Amino acid sequence: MSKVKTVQEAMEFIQDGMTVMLPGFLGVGTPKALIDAICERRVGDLTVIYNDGAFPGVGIGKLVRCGLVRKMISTHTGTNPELVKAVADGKIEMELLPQGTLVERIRAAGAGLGGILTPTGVGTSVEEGKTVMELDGNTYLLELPLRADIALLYAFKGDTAGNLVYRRTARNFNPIMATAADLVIAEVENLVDIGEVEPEHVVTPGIFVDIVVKGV
Amino acid sequence: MSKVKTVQEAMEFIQDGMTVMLPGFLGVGTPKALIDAICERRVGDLTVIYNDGAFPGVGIGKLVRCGLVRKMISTHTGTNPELVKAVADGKIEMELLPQGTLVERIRAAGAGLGGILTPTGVGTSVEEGKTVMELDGNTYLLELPLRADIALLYAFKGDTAGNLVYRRTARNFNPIMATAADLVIAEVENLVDIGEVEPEHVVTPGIFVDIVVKGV
Amino acid sequence: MTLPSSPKDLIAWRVAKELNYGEIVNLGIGTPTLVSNYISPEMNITFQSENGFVGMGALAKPGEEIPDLTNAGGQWVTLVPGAAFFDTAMSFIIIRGGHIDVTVLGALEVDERGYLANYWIPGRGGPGIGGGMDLVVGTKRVIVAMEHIRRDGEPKIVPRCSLPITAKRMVDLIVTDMAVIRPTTEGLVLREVAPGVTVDEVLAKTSACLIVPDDVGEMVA
Amino acid sequence: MTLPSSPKDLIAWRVAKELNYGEIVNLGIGTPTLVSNYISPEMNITFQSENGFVGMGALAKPGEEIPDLTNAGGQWVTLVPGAAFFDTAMSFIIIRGGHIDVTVLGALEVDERGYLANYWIPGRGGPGIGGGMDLVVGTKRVIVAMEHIRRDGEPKIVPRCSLPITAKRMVDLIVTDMAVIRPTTEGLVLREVAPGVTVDEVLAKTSACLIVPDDVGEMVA
Repeated sequence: MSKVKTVQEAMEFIQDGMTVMLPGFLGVGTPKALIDAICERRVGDLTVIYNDGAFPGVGIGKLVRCGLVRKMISTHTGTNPELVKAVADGKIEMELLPQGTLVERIRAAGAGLGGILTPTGVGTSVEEGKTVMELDGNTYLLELPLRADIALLYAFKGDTAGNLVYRRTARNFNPIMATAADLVIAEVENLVDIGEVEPEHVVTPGIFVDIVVKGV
Repeated sequence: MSKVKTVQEAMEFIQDGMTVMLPGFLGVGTPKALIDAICERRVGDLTVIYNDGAFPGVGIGKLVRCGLVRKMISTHTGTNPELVKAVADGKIEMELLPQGTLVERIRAAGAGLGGILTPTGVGTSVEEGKTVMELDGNTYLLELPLRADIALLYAFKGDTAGNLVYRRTARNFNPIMATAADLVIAEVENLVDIGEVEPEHVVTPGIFVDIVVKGV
Repeated sequence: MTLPSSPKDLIAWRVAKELNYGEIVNLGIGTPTLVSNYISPEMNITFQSENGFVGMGALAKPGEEIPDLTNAGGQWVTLVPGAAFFDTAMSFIIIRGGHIDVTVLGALEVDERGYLANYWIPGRGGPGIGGGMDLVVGTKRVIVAMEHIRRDGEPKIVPRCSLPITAKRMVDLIVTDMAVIRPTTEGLVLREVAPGVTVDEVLAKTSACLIVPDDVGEMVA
Repeated sequence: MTLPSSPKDLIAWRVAKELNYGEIVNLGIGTPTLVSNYISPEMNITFQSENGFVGMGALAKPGEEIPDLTNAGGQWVTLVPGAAFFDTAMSFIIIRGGHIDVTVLGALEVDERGYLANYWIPGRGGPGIGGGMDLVVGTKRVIVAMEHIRRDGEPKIVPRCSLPITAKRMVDLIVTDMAVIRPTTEGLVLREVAPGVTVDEVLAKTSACLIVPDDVGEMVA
């Protein structure tokens, strides 16, 4: 069974107010056609989980510029002055996390774990409101799972069953976010028939992917 | 710099009483030459972390038959009657864990995490002696990191810098165990020059590997 | 079609009817493995194997074994198109993280709470836990596939497990060579009997209390 | 050799001397990135980039950019033989798990405890944490590479950080354009001064208490 749909069809699953996971690192590894479609349809009030602020008008920066983001869960905003300003003006709520904590929280959700203990953030502003645990003389923060309603992935190649491979540093958050959303839509640059991705090279097995769209 | 050594040279790092991680699933994905060398040198009193009992005389079963194992941390022994008997006779101490817990404990050690919360084992014999935590109405066990002195990997192909790729189901515990031992020795079936493993296909980056030996 | 005559095949056949189009399924060692014999390719079922892949096909023919390609029971198997390999960490993200629709596994005992025991016989050592606890905890639907009674004739469906339980989770369905039983919060409900088996015979071979509704059916093709 | 004359290059050059053969190194954005200019290939240093690879080479020449191959600062880079890509989870297994030997990163402030602050200026928003907290917590040796004073002339090496700290970890070394300072449990120890800089000048530009031993050296090639 093919999971391929048009971007238009895929858009019907994205609604106002949803929590959306977007992979990427300064815009690399972020789906383009899907973000464009969200901007066109003006799906708003979104909570977006994304590593950084990318750049003004690029990747997540496009959603910010379109005014569709209500809250961001992120690790870094400094590269996008528009986002920094929106946060300072109180237009976007920001939850700032260490990058390793962000990825482990997402992974915990995808892996069915109740949380993880990390030494990162102990004794810093990240500690606020979190459970601190001492184990064997070391101090850790209990970090809880982070799920989304929907994850929008970007893959260099994918087959019709959703088996995905990524290219170079565009892999980043894609494989982990694929595990932790109720619905997973993958935008693939190169769409191939099932079986045309070598089983040994698949990074995200198709069982995680609900919908495949061809990138533009 | 090449990390390649002979099996004989690698053996000098393995000593009586060490905790040894051995990947494999019923013998698939377990290094052969290294285990043979341990048996020949009769390095004993080992604590072995291995998924299962494999089969009599095969993989970890060879170490069991040679009487070199003092304790096993494992998930399943039933396929190896010699191991079952040794445990029943009190000759080998056994710590039995769920498979998903075993791999996450190893990963936590490799990832610098203080532990993970898993729902697996709650209300069962696995719970004994562990911290039970309630979060949002769900119950979890706190499982602690599991490290080893040494990990002995098996890879289908590896370069002289220790970049490894695995074959089919022989991957199993290899990539995770590579992260969680003080010394990592990889036995590779096919040894190639540095750069001959496609960077996109590397599963275990060479930075985790201290010594590479050619399998026989 | 005529129903399979061997007890194990009957169980496997009946379990197969529970699977829906496109589902991701993990089959335990033994009788559960036989379920795949009763699944047509049109069902588009994907089989996951906890030793590290999805897209498991039939057993490999003797002489056609593919190196390093075995299932969780150590048997040589084949792949279907769309298969993917991964490590144990990813395998248990899939298993514990709720990404498997149905787990079919054997049991030593199931009780009135719907709890199963399948990993340890005290005093007899093995076989061990393996992936079983994670599968029972993490899978959306858990089906127990087992013969109705032990080899010594004693019941396996009991008021309360005497062996250590695998998880505090009510399984979704119990399929045996005598009956189909659905655990509920009210207790175990008898849903179907095997061809030629009466309700009274099931009750006689079951030490657990069974709720017997008016509409108990018979396994039919 | 003559020492680099620009402050940033001097810092990068001096940090480079701290790296040992075969080490795994993460270089932060800005001045730390320049460190790789002073590392010879014979040193066999492996550079990790937290956006997902090891084996980072030089910046890509204009017109020779490789698609989807950027460093953690978003610059186009190249690979060296033996490189490997991975996802963010693996990247932070490497970082937090102690698999990196040396992290070189900038700071807004460092204090007498050896704590650094580098992620947040209250009231000014960004830049944010990124991988910094994990790197400081997880790396074996942390080297702060920064200019000795702020653009407004105020000291960056202070009694106690006024900005939020990045981690409760004493960094291993502070390298500035004026000095090399080693945090210890007794306090900050001045180890070297830059060529043409006196100890008194360093003390004047440092609000933290510095321990000045008899054998303060000068940065030399």
